[in-house]
Amino acid sequence: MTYQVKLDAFEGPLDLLLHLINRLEIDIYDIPMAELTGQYIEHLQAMRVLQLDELSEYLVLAATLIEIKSKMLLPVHEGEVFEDDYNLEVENDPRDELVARLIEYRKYKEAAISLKGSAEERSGHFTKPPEDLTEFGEIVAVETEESMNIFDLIGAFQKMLDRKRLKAPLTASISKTEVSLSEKMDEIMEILERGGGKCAFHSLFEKWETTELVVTFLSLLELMKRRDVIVEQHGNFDEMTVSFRREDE
Amino acid sequence: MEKEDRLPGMIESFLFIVGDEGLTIKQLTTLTECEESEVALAIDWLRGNYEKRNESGIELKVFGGAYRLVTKAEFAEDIKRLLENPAPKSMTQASLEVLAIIAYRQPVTRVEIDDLRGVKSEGPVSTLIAKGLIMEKGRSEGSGRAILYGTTDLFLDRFGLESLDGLPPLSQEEEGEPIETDLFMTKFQEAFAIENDGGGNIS
Amino acid sequence: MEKEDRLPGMIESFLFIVGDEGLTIKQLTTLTECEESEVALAIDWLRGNYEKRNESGIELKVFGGAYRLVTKAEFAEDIKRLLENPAPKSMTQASLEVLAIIAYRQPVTRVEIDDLRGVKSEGPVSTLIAKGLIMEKGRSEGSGRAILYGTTDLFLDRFGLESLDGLPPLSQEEEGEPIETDLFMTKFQEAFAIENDGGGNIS
Repeated sequence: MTYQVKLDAFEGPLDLLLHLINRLEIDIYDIPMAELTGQYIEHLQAMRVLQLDELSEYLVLAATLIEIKSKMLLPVHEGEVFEDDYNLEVENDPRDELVARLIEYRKYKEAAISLKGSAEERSGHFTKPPEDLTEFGEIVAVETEESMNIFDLIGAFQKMLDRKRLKAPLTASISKTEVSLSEKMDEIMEILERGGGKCAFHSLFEKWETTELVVTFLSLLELMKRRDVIVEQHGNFDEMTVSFRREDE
Repeated sequence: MEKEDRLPGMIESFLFIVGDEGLTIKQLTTLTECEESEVALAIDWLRGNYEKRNESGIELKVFGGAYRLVTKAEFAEDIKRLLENPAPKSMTQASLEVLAIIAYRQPVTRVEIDDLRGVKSEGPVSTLIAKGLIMEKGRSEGSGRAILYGTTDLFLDRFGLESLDGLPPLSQEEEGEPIETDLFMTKFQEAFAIENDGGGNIS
Repeated sequence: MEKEDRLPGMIESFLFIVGDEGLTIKQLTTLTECEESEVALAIDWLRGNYEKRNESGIELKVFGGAYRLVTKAEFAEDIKRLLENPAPKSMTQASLEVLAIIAYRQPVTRVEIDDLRGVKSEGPVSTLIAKGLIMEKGRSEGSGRAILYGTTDLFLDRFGLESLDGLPPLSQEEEGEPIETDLFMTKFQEAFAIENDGGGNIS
């Protein structure tokens, strides 16, 4: 049976084994070792693409499977069994340890799926960045216990990046739809028109939004490049003025 | 009496100000200068009120012990549409597995995680640290003094859990096939089918 | 019809998320994909509702054409307590955020920190200096000659680090993708640098 598997879809040998058990509709509590071992090794052969160190982990389990299989093939010689060992012999199925491992692993695999679900649900609830409290007064420097560690630091940083992710695109998407470079250039020309051909440099930058400031500035540079406007400053700290470029210049 | 009347509004204003930081009931008790029981009552009242006003866009939730105001899930799609940014990449299966093991077994060493999964978990562990979801919680008693890992408050927040007690119980093995397993296997096969059709990566 | 019913809640959730920046009616019209008249109606309804619920801690206001959710004036005094409180988590969080930015991005100016966080970081920066965790590490090349901050040896000591190389790496995602605003700021600064070479001071 040829079965195309994308092997990197497996998280490890136990994962592969669980997959096989499911596909072959095997009862996990009564694994036919010969069949499973055969299938497992067949898959390993297709796995040559894997890196060596990854492969080694798969090989370790292959060895375990073969060991279990051979133990099960060994005939139980009645004579060699001590009477009081009888119960032990029954309980000591060579597969027990493997089954226990698989079941334990499967528990966490399921838990991982449920965790993923809760993360998705949580991501549907958005919140807001903390308000800037400076308008309420000076923030008192608070002495905190110095029990913080590097992991608190990482947590704080991650949280901030999240917040940024939430905030930046929001303002960007709004300004993107509202101000393009060419629109802004037209707007600047209009302002100049209204101001009798000139205006103060800073008056163009009264909007507070970063992206809009940038667009305004880039528009201005573009207008200067096209020689539509000129920016002048007389003294070192004088107000700069933007004006139409005169024809005779 | 008058103070009590103001309490829900005061709490609401505090929660609004701190936004995604949230506030614990202890912090709220200090800030409102009220009894913890009064605060708890006011929170319940607020929470109930948000639920009742079903035209409301926000609600009160508690994640990792911190109360916060959040938008209602029903507006998630609208908000995502306006955010326009790709949602942060969802975690890989490997990271989720490691995270699940740490969440349920903490404190736990990397060797134990490796053993449970049957593969090395170095990569996922450092990814989880970088994401602020797990942290060092001391060292084991053994000779190796191996690092013990546990989950962070950020983990609780990110996964919408009130506390670690809020983790769903691990499936109990019963005789006969547990339903969850089927569900899990179905999901896995679906993923697999997609994988086979599309040829893309599952990660 | 159903869309209309959802409109006030949707607007409320939008206004909640944008916080102190607020949204104009034009932006809300675009975002909700509704008619301006519908939006105006929904806003009126929302506003009336906030007024009616006099136990509410927040209300809807218009400043400079932008609608914003704000806390009610009657809680201003209480909110001040948020500034003085011995250990509100948010204050610690702010300091930690700033410290993390400085640790990972040093040397870094306060403007860069503000920009990354989207809020002013004056308070946390001076707290961190007072605690001896960060210090001035020179001045930036730019026109403003802004102070560059870096971490101190005490920082390494407090956080149990041998050297800065001992900082765990942040997840690659973050490193790889430049945040949009950063890109803009870079462009902005480049543009400014050009301007400066040619002309006088911009301030």
